[in-house]
Amino acid sequence: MDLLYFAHVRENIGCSSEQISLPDNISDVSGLINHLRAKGINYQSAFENEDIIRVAVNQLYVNFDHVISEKDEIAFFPPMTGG
Amino acid sequence: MDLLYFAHVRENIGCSSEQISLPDNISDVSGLINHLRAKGINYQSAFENEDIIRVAVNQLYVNFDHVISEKDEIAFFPPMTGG
Amino acid sequence: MMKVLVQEQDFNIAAEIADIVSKRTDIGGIVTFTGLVRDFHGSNKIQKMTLEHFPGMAEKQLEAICKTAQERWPLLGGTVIHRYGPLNPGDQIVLVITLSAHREAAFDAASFIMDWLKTDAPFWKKEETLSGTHWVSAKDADTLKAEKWQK
Amino acid sequence: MMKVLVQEQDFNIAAEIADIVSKRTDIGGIVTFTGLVRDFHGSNKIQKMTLEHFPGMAEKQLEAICKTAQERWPLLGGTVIHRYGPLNPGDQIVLVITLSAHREAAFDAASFIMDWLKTDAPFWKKEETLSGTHWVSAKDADTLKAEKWQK
Repeated sequence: MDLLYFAHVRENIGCSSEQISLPDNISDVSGLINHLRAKGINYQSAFENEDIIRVAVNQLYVNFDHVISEKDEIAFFPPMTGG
Repeated sequence: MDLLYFAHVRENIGCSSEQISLPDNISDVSGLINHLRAKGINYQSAFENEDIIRVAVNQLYVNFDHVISEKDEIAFFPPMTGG
Repeated sequence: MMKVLVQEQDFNIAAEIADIVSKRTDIGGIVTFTGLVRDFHGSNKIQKMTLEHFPGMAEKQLEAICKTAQERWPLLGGTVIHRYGPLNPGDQIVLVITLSAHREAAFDAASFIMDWLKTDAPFWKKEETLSGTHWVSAKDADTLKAEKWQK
Repeated sequence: MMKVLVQEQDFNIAAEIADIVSKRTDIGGIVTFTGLVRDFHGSNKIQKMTLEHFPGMAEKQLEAICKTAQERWPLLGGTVIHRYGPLNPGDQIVLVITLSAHREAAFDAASFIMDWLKTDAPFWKKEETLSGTHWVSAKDADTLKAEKWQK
């Protein structure tokens, strides 16, 4: 699956996008975040405070309990500050 | 005193400004309107419906009971439709 | 301070914004309202319009409205231009610009100025339609809009 | 229909208005909001700003916000332009234009679009100050402003 990172999430992780295989036991966004945290200290720091993490699946905002699949594009970023 | 007329008041009376002497027995805008009505049918028609007459004395909006004097500039016009 | 102009000639919004914003870096938001002559008023097709005004008092009233807006909202400046004379459908009538550090103040002040301008600025519209010319009558709706700000 | 642009280059408000208004005579009011980079954020003097965005999703979100505004108010058109990339104090960030027969709809729709854009458009501001760079955090105030329209 495609993962995209923006703003401080991108800076903490150290890359703007990557491809991973979704493990069979992971079914939702929350599970994916936990899986990513296990990849290293940079991910732990990016996802440290879930209150300031927003997620879009295939460019639509979703909650952390949103069900995901291998074909999805998942984007993580902080609350928006447009305008 | 100077009298100014705008919009349909001006058109009904047939002039945009005139000078008159304020009779001694007239002390407010209401009195002036009655005095003007006596001047002819054009004034009667201009001041027929007082609900749609607005008045400014020396370029400030006032009510019909506003006290006036010989030195005042009095303007009569319909409700404003600016903007 | 706000700039007030009562003029017969047309205006250019970009030039008016540049005139008051140019080089300033303390402004967060600019709100503008431009009023245009519409070709329909109710079911009457408008061919032309003439705007009559009370010279001198018009400027004074616009300045008073701007002063009230500046006392009420933290404005960093602004402009009000109101035209008079003959106008055609599509022509610009009025321009209000408000500058503020924050967008809400700029929106509210511009809306306030427009509402008061409809009921308190000494301008009168005469419309020319196929069935003759007539003076536009003041709308109760506009009086109510102006009064809402007194709350 | 409204026009949505997400672009790095600057915009010209007069050209953008002309592009959607030109020759039309059914429009009574045009409201615009222009957002600028301020040189202060709280007590921090801002030297530069960078706007990061989510390409593709940004356009989609702006279009969705415009669609909602058009369903809610009788708009005759409009434009939303949001810039990204490096910006300096005084630079234009965002432009919203709304056209309507009546001024109130144009004001409310422009204000609505701005409120939602602050909280729902995938853009992130990074400020460069004398004490270093930092990402601007979302304001609770903006979330409340966006929520007020759900009433």
